[in-house]
Amino acid sequence: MKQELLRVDNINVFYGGIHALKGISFVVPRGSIVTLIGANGAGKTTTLRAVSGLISPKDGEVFFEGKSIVGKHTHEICKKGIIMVPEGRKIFSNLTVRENLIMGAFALNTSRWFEENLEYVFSLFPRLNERFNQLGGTLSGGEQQMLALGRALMGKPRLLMLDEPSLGLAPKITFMLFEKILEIHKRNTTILIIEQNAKAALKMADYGYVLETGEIILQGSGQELFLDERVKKAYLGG
Amino acid sequence: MKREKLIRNLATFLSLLAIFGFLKLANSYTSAYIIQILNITAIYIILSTSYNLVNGVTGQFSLGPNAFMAVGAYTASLLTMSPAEKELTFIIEPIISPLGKISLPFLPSLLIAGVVTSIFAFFIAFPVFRVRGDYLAIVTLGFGEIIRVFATNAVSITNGSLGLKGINQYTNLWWSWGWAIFTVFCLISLVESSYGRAMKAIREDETAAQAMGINTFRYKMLAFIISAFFQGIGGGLLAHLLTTIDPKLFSFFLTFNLLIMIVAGGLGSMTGSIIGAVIFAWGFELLRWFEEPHQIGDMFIPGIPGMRMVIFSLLLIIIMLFFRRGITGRWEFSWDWALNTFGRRIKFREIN
Amino acid sequence: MDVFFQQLINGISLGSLYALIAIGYTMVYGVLRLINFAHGDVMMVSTYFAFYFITGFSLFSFVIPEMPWYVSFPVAIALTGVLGFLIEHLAYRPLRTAPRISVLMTAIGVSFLLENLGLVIFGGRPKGFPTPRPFEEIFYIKDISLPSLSLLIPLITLIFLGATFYLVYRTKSGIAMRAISRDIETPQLMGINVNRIISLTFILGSVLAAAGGIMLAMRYPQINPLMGIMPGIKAFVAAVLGGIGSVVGAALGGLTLGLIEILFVAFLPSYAGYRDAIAFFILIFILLFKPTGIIGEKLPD
Amino acid sequence: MHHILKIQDLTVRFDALEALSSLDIEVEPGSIRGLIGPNGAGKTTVFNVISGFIRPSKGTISFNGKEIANLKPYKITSLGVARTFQNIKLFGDLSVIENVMIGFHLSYNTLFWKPLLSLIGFTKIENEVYERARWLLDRTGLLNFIDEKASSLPYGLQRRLEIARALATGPKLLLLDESAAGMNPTEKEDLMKFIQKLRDKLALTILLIEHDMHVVMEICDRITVLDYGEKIAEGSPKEIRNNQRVIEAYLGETRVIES
Amino acid sequence: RADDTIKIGVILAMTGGTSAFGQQTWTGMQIGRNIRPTVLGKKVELILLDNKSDKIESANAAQRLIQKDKVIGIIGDVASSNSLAIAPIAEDNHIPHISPSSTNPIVTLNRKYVFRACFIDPFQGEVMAKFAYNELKARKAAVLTDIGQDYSVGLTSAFAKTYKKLGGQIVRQVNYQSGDQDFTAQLTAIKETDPDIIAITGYYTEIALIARQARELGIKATLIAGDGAEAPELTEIGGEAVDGLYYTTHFDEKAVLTPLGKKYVEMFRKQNKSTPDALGALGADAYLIILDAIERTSSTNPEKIRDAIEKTKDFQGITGAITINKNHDAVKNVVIRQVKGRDSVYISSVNP
Ligand SMILES: Nc1ncnc2c1ncn2[C@@H]1O[C@H](COP(=O)(O)OP(=O)(O)OP(=O)(O)O)[C@@H](O)[C@H]1O
Ligand SMILES: Nc1ncnc2c1ncn2[C@@H]1O[C@H](COP(=O)(O)OP(=O)(O)OP(=O)(O)O)[C@@H](O)[C@H]1O
Ligand SMILES: [Mg+2]
Ligand SMILES: [Mg+2]
Repeated sequence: MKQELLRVDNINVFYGGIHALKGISFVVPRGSIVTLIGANGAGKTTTLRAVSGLISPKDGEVFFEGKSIVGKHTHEICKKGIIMVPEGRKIFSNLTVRENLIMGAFALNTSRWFEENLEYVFSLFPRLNERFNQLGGTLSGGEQQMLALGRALMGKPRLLMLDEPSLGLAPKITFMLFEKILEIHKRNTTILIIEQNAKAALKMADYGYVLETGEIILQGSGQELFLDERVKKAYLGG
Repeated sequence: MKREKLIRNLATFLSLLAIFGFLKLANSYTSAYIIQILNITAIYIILSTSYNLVNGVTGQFSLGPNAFMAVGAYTASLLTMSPAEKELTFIIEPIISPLGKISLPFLPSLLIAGVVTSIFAFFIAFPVFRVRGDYLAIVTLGFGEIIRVFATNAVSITNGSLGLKGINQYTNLWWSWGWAIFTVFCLISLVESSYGRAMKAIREDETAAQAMGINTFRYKMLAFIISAFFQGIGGGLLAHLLTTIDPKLFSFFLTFNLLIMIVAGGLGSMTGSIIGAVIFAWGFELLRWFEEPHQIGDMFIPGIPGMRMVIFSLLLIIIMLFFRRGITGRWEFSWDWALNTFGRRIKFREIN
Repeated sequence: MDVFFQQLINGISLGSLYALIAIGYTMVYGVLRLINFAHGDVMMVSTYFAFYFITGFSLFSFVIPEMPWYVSFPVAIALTGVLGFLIEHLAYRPLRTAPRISVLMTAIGVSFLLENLGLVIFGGRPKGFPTPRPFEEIFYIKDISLPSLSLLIPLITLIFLGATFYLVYRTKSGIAMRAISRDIETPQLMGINVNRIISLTFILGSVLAAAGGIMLAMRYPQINPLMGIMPGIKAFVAAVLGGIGSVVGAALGGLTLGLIEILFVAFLPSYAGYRDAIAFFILIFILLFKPTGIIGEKLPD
Repeated sequence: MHHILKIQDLTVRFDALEALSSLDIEVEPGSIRGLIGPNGAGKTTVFNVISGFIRPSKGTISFNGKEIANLKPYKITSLGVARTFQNIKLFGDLSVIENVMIGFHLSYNTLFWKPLLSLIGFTKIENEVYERARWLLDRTGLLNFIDEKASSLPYGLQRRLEIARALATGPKLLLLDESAAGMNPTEKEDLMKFIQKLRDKLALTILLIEHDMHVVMEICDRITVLDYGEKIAEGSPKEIRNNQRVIEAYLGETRVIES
Repeated sequence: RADDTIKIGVILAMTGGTSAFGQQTWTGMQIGRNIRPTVLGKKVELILLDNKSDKIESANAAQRLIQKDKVIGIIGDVASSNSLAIAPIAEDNHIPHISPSSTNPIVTLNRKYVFRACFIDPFQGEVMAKFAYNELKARKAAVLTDIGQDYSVGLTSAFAKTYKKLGGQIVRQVNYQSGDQDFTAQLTAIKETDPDIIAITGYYTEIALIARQARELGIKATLIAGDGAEAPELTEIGGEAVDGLYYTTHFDEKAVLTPLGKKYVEMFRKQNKSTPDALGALGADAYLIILDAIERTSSTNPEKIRDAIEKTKDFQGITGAITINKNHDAVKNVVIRQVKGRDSVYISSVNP
């Protein structure tokens, strides 16, 4: 078995009185692509937020490379190499594209890496190069999504967590994106992805988990889940 | 459904009766000191709830109620003061001609004050609502200062920094609480109507509100004018309680006080504004304890003048740290809530 | 003509002072979107620090001797930086995720606290600020008087403006400051220690306030616990006039405000009582045409 | 033929950037029109102009024969154009039902002194608004969340709430900006059925922006394709699917993935 | 216990905009009390309530002192605006009220129970004008008025009237507001007219800064001010710039000094290590006037005390021989002094 990079152990998360995650446990092996699927409100986003430290679970544990990271500050967790692309873009609307990308590389100290990575991001999304000095807030929805992804890549992630990365992207770009994700993965980055385009996600993924109202109800390799009747019916659109 | 409404109306009626009874008792059995604070409380309630309409409900961060109060207070006072009193008071420059001769009873003066204030609000609304957010804050603060500076300089209308004196003390518990109850009644009806919802929508997201077909300017204006009307009335009541006014009374510290009432009470909640007003009116008097000398056992602690304000500032910070959304949050008192909370026992008895 | 030049110099001197204070104001605003009502009061405290170091004092049984200005001023400025750090840490940090208005409220609370503690500790009576000799020099060109401070203040303002501009627009921490102003969560996902950046901002803002305060105290050598209120408001006006959040805007706004005030009184001396109103009239007038200030950023929503 | 929406020679400039260049679009009443194109093509800008949030630099837009190009957004809404936003704009701090009740603003706008005078009368109106809002929430599958704060809903449900709210304004033309984003295929299926039902039952005309080709091809009667602010193609789904320019600019090799 | 203490209420601004003046007054008043801590064999207790420099609080405090603390008299405030809020309450409750230093004529106007321990502006302004015209031989005067202070507005009006009557010319009259720090614009405008003297009718807080900026601009005209100039801070802030400034005030050590005055100066020096100021001395006088009245009527009945205060004649107070006239103002000598170095020297006295 592959070595595990991230292990989430029985975490419970509450929003006030709402029990959003009910004892979720899963594992992301090093060098793999793992996907979480589930209906709206199942708790996918909440799971990622709990890992990245944006919310703290009431109980349970999260281990990254064998060390507990529960209760650590988000920026510390990020410095360990866990980078998340948040749901709904969340780009800095008052900063230019360039400055947004600089922020993505905030935790890194070498400017050499910055230049190199910038080239990489531009090759992925040439549109960002065209809009280099435009304010983030005036980009189109899709351009913002590209920026959000590019920004995360600037930080040299070891575990990249993507919350619906294809949201609002044109089919051509979406297709390219998935290819690029595979490419990023080949560069030895582990990936945890939430994707509404479950078909594509399961095709890419080594392993998948299905969430329903805060619980994991099903898991298996990407292939297994893809062929599972229940999954087909509920999430792949018949 | 129908029965519930009956209960609600009955409850409203009974509590009005209770307030009436309480005021009646207060009027005859308590000291003038208590009556003074009760009057101030009522005026603060008028001011804070109407301020809350603009800042809390409509979400427009205005810092200008001191301007409205000033307009209201001066208008009402100049209308009720007797020509003789005016002539005596205006010693630097005589008062301009028609104003010097007019003298009206209290109620018409107050109403005119409210209307004049609303008209003033109508005109300043155009520049004010061209800007948003913190820009709006500074523009309204600016109008407050302009009015104050105007009151200081326009000696033949306001008597400048000498101020007005000898205003009849018409304000009593009936006037102040009558207006307070009327104000709260109007504002709550407004907030719970489609108008109130439109105002809340503007607070939450102006763009989306427009997309809902809401003429945002019109509603902001409406909130502003209604709020100004009551602030004008409040200013008039205050003037006829203190019997003297001058420009210093209407500095932006007055606005800050109102802001503290509505935010510490719970911005957006009328209940919060009322609670804020009550606490503010009584709290300052209670805090005097910190300035009095005390004998604790053998130790004599002399009073330190100024401590009250230090404690007050600390309390304000602490309240905000522990109740981030103010004391009530956005919670609103309602009879349904009261019946649900306290009514269970009653229902139980009914069944038996 | 002489009169006009004299008034121009008066205006530039006053305007630069407003600008200096406004830069600190706008910096804090730029990060937290917080109208920091306590800014003027922090400035006030800095002048008392400077005052006590220059004149010497005794605290409990420690006696601190008089110190020359080139020691006192840096120490006072540093202490004010610490004060800014403490205020942020104790009063604003716990409200990081609270509504903006709540933070504003604690800012008002802090402002009241500093003023009233000042009244209790220092007393309400003003103190004469002992302006050091080198700053008291006055030069004359024909009939125009040029107090050395009138020259020094614009210079210092320029230096601070340059430094702040560089920091906010050219360094990573500066970009982070602007990122934080819109969204406090996402920057953390980039590995930015948000609290650290905010502390830094407050320290710098307070240092700017202190520099402004000491200049103010030397130019108008009278200090009292309420002296921060009006300059605070004026700095706020200046910052908004220029476009709040913009460092250069604040400097421009301050200068404009100072010049307008002085020129208004100069040309209409008998209406000098309307001076404060004029500042606001101009502000409202300018905002009518440019609703986001002279060089305010457009806020996409 | 009568067109409910007629856009002519529409041009929008942002400083140096020409986001839309003399665009012509005509939409038949009762149809579902798809608006697609690469990211940044100007689709949302079209919506922004129709709904009045951006003034065109040039050109005309007529809705039901009335020129609306320079009207205020609230006016346009009151004429019967409703929209959703790509980056969701709900009244976050208000409850789900309140969000929808605000949508009914136009149809229940009493004179303001009326509620002041008669608490009784206005409660009646309130009840009616409440019931209609409930009905809409029921249709959109949000009934379980009625008292929840809008901002606490998960992403997908927020999108649905936006549609419900837009419907509450009583539109004749509905503009949906990527409403299916953030939904999984099953949910998208439901949404598609819902949109079709709306068109049939309420005789709505719908203009929708969507990047999911499955959705677009399935429910749209006609599709307009934009690229760099210009119309590069228009036609039935079938025509568009096989249009070489569209494939080049927009679809790419998607079809490979789809199959 | 209640029987052997006499309670006098004090309402002063210990916080807020005018706290400097309130604190000065309180310091002096306490020294006054230390000089005469008892009357009729009973201990006198001063109950100080802070009014935050605010009218509403002043009224609340007055009610509280009368109703709760049962004081037999009230002293306060410096600012006329606040004294005006206290006065009607004292009047209604038949409690004597002395303002130590509110010079606005309308404070005592038509009031039976309200007095002041100072002269009013017209007299002082007259003295200033006469001194400027006759002694200083100044023919062209410029005037700077603090438009926000009724004291300053009144003084300017009186000064200008007399000065013009004497044949002098007011070449420029400009305004400022208390709290301003920059006066260069006004002063540059004044410089152009090249006056012989500049009269500054505000308080020392601004006078010192005005003097400095005037000298910086190269203005050489003689400066003259009212009693608002008297405070050690004037020279502390003004430094060399105020050297040579003339001002009118209430007393001087070198002029004939009453025994109380001598004692006061001595105690003040010992306690504060600085020169006594006018506000403090007036505070002490207000206190001593009440005590004198109590002694003369041998009663603690407020009505009787009022009558006795009204009959005060040639009371040898701290600031000289005080007589209360029919308008309830204190009538006493005006002293003219000049700043020399860090101190002031006696120039002359003018009898009313
Ligand atoms: N801030 C919040 N306050 C209260 N409840 C919340 C909050 N955020 C999420 N929830 C609740 O937690 C549950 C899980 O939400 P989450 O956003 O994780 O779902 P999701 O699986 O990401 O859905 P989607 O696919 O729509 O994005 C939902 O029931 C939601 O209502
Ligand atoms: N306010 C603005 N200022 C400057 N440029 C803008 C502004 N709004 C939009 N743009 C630019 O106009 C172009 C069209 O934007 P629009 O939002 O219409 O794209 P879109 O077709 O909706 O794309 P997407 O599918 O990615 O949402 C984009 O390149 C965008 O950067
Ligand atoms: Mg989600
Ligand atoms: Mg778009």
